[in-house]
Amino acid sequence: MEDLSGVQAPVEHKGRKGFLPIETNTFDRVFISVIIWVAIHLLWMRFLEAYLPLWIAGIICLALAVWIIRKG
Amino acid sequence: MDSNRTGWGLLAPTLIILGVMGLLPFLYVLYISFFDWNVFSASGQMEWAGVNNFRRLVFDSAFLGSLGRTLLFTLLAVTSELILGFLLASTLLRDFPGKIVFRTIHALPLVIAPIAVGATWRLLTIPGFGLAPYYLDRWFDIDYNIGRYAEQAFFTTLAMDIWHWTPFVTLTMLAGLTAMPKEPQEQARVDGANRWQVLRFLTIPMMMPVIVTTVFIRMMDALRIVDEVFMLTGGGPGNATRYVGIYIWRVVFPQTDYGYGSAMSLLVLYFTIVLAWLLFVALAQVGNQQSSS
Amino acid sequence: MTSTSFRKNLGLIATYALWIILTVITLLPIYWLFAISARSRVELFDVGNFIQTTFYAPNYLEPLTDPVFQRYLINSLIVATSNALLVSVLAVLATYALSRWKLAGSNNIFFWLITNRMAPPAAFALPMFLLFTRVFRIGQWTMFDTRIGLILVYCVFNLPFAVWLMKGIMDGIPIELDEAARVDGANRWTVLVRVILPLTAPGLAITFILSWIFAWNEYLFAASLTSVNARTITTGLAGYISVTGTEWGQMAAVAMIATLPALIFLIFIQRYIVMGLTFGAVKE
Amino acid sequence: MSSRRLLPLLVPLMIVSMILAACSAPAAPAPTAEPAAGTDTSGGDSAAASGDTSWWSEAAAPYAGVTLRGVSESTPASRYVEEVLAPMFTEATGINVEFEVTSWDEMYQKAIQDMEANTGIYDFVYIEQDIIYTYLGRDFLTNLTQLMADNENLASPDFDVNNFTSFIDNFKDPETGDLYGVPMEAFIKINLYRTDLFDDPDIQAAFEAEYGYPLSVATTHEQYRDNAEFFTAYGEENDMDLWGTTVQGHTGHPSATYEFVESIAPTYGVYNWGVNLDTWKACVDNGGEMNSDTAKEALNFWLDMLNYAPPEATSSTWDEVAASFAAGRAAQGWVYGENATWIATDTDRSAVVGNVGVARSPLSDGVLEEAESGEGYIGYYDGGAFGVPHSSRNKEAALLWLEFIGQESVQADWAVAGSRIVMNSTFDDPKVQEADVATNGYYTMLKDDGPLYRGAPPFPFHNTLRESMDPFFWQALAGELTAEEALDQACAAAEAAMVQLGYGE
Repeated sequence: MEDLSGVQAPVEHKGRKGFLPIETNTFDRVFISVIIWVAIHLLWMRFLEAYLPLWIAGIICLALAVWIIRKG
Repeated sequence: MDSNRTGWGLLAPTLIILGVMGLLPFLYVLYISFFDWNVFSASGQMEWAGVNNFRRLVFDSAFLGSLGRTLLFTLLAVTSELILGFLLASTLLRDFPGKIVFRTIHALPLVIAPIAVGATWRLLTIPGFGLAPYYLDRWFDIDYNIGRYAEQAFFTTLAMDIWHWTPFVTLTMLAGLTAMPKEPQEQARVDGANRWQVLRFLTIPMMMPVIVTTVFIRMMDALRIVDEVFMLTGGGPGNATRYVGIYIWRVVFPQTDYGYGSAMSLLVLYFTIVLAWLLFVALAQVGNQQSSS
Repeated sequence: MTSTSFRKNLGLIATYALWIILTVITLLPIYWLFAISARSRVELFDVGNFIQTTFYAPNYLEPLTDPVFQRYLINSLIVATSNALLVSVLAVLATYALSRWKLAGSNNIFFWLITNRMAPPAAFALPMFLLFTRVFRIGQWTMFDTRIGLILVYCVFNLPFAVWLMKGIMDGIPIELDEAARVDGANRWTVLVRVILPLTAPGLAITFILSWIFAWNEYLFAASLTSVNARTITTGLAGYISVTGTEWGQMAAVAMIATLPALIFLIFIQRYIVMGLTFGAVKE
Repeated sequence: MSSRRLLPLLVPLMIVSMILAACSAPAAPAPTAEPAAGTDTSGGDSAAASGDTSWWSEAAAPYAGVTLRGVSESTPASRYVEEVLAPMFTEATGINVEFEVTSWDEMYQKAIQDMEANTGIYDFVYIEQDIIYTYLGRDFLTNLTQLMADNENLASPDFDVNNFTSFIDNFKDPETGDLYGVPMEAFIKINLYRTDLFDDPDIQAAFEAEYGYPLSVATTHEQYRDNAEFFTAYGEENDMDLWGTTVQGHTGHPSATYEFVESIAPTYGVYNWGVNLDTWKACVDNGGEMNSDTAKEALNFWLDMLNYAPPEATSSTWDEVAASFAAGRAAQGWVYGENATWIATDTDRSAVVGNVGVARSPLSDGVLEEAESGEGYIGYYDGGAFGVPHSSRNKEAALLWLEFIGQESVQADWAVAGSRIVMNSTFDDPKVQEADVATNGYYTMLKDDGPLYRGAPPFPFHNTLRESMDPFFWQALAGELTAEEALDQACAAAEAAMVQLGYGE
């Protein structure tokens, strides 16, 4: 006979509330970082790469990602 | 702990199949999006290209135009289907003789293969032996030719999508409306709220999860429409109905530009996921509000 | 008194009018498809004849008596049915797990499952092709041009949909029912089969039906991952758009034949559709 | 209790059994298609008496039971192979042939994918004449000459390269002369016209009264335009569904580009799509011709023809053009020759049986001389061959199969069924002569005028180039661009595409 404690109501979003407007868990914050990372790189290539090389965008995104994952 | 293992066990077959059939190809597409790979190229080899494919993509006005058209198409199609579906579902709430027959006929287009839907509409709209051009010309003197006029072609694809998918929305709305508890509405009517207020402040908020879900599903499918439009117009006239699905198809198959086509797919997938994620978050918010209220 | 009944009648008349118009709009393209399918090629351009009085049988007989075409039909039937069965069962198991266990990151898993349906299919045909021909092989046997291959590929877009549909329904079933059964001494399997399954039956039915329809109707993967043995009827349909005569009449006939099974299916099960499509979102 | 235990076991069991049922080999191992009872192939049986069957069974003995798999476009010629020749071959050799006949786009996609990925699914593929340069450049094909030399016992006495028309040269390596494909289909794009209309004395009189010169099949573009205008007006006056010309102008399909670059531009003296084959440039400024004044004149002429074409012209690919003409909706038009026979003879599908004439396309001054001297050409010599992919695992058996379809004795019936001729001797066959009379001389024209036509230019990147130009022709046909704008933009896009591929940098 299995343990009944495994049975429970559907899990509500279990995360924490940081500066982002929604509750997030670690995976959510990684996901958001990746989405932003892609968006910034694409826009950078379109509008800024003529003046500033792409690796700057990489650094900005990395910083952003760390911030989001730790504080978001 | 043990019971968690059972949980994972139940989930495992799904995860394995989707991992192999969904994730693996995705990773492969991601991989080749960083290469120049074209059967017709001078070297013919797969060559590392870095982010060049994506760089080419953000300056490709034809592709971005196609993406824009697809978004417009999706917006118009999903909105019209939603409104129509909601209206139709509310007329089906009460009983009237013949309701079942009407509903069944209404659901017919749902089961027709997209490629057959395209063929059906082509037969309907093709100049020469199509019904629509013939009678529009005869009765209203309208020159209807989707091979020639961009707007007509665009709206014809829209009409086709609405014809094909409104039944789906009607059915989900009907299911939602039927399952909805009736007491709050009756109470509100007793309290003197008018029809519009009941709709605005009770029905729609309560239906929100169904609406968001339906929008979610329709949006996903409308963004990747290919078969129907390909059969109907081939993407023409000019670029008018060359939605991203068709655009990518042309790049990947006739042009065999695998690297570039993969990059395009990823961008479209990116847009879809972001849109879907926003909806998903919205849905979760709605759910939380409802359960907390 | 009379005015309300008048208004009621008016409403009824309006409803009727609306639905009659809708029915005409829905049926018109299908009728025209039928009319074209009943015409020989020389009659095609005779648009003025709206009412179809003749019936050019060869359009139907030629495909129906062609052994190749019969094989397509059988393939379609097997693939669609197996896929729908597989998807329904997996979806029940998966959603039961997602809904009743506290699994780490279950929300993220759920979202990832759904994203599988979003990819534009064209670019994914090539990786699938390579997987099928090179990776999934045992000696001479490859997954290319087999029905099992198609069945598994269709899971990619049917499973997410099914999981989505069933998840809501699962969540809607009160946990107390599980617990009550468990107290009575039932084990997990029995709870699933005896308690959960009957309650999800309408949802399961609609999952099965929609998966079946999607699988029956799929074209692109069927075209690129099969060659001779496992071709389905939608690829047969595309074959009629050929040089030296888009065989419009035959194409229409094939479209009618391809639609018919799905149609019959729909009529039999249509009452479940409404019961099952709630996505469990409206909780009673 | 036991039933409770059973249920959870049953469910997975059911799935497994379903899957097993699905993946087990198809019940009937590729039912050998009966020679179709259709009208097209009724002559099949007589060809069975051909060849020395004992040679075939002897040569094929080591390969009996092998299954060859191939892919081709669903044309009448391919259907004939599938329905008649493949069963004949299986009977003679014991080698099975599984033949996938599919749409044009899909055929390319699958053959290229197979050869590029080196998967070895196909043992023979259809090589459309215009793609051969890509395949040769990428070493996609097996050298048949070499293969025959290596396996002398497989060289059929009935197969001789010299039997073929000059069309086979398209499938030889230009440098070594080695053969890479056995032609199975060849035809030219011709000008069809309605003899009943052009020979009608009343119509002739009306035409002369209006234009001041006698009505005849057009030899110049001006005359073609006058004819088109006249018959469109004539159709309108008499309330007939009749227009002056066909236009293969689908605004979302590659066929539109093909009609212009292959059938219209050459008649104005713009060859090779206007691309400079030495520098891989297309614009006038860079030494190309795609947007030259002559090319623009040609495009303007073609776009003007839309005014005299039936309304379905902008939805017409090569299929619908033939269908329109067969329905009697056009007085004249450019139609691929593979359609000539059925339009002229099949009463089930054509309303103009007995009234079909064939002619050369109208030409600008000097073009005919250039074509005769070999400098230019007047239109497209289309067709294809079967070749063996480098990845095939049954090359020897595939060679036998190609030799089988390359026998002289099977050609005549095939020619009548598919309006295609690949051997000189076929022209003299009584059946072909008969069909020649019915089509008012299509086969004679193919024989006599053939040398004036030419295959596609030797682009190793054929599809990509065409795809890059397509949108501009579609927009021009839809009236969104003028001829001048369309060609200026098309040549720029073509150059960009070629540079992207590594040509003409």
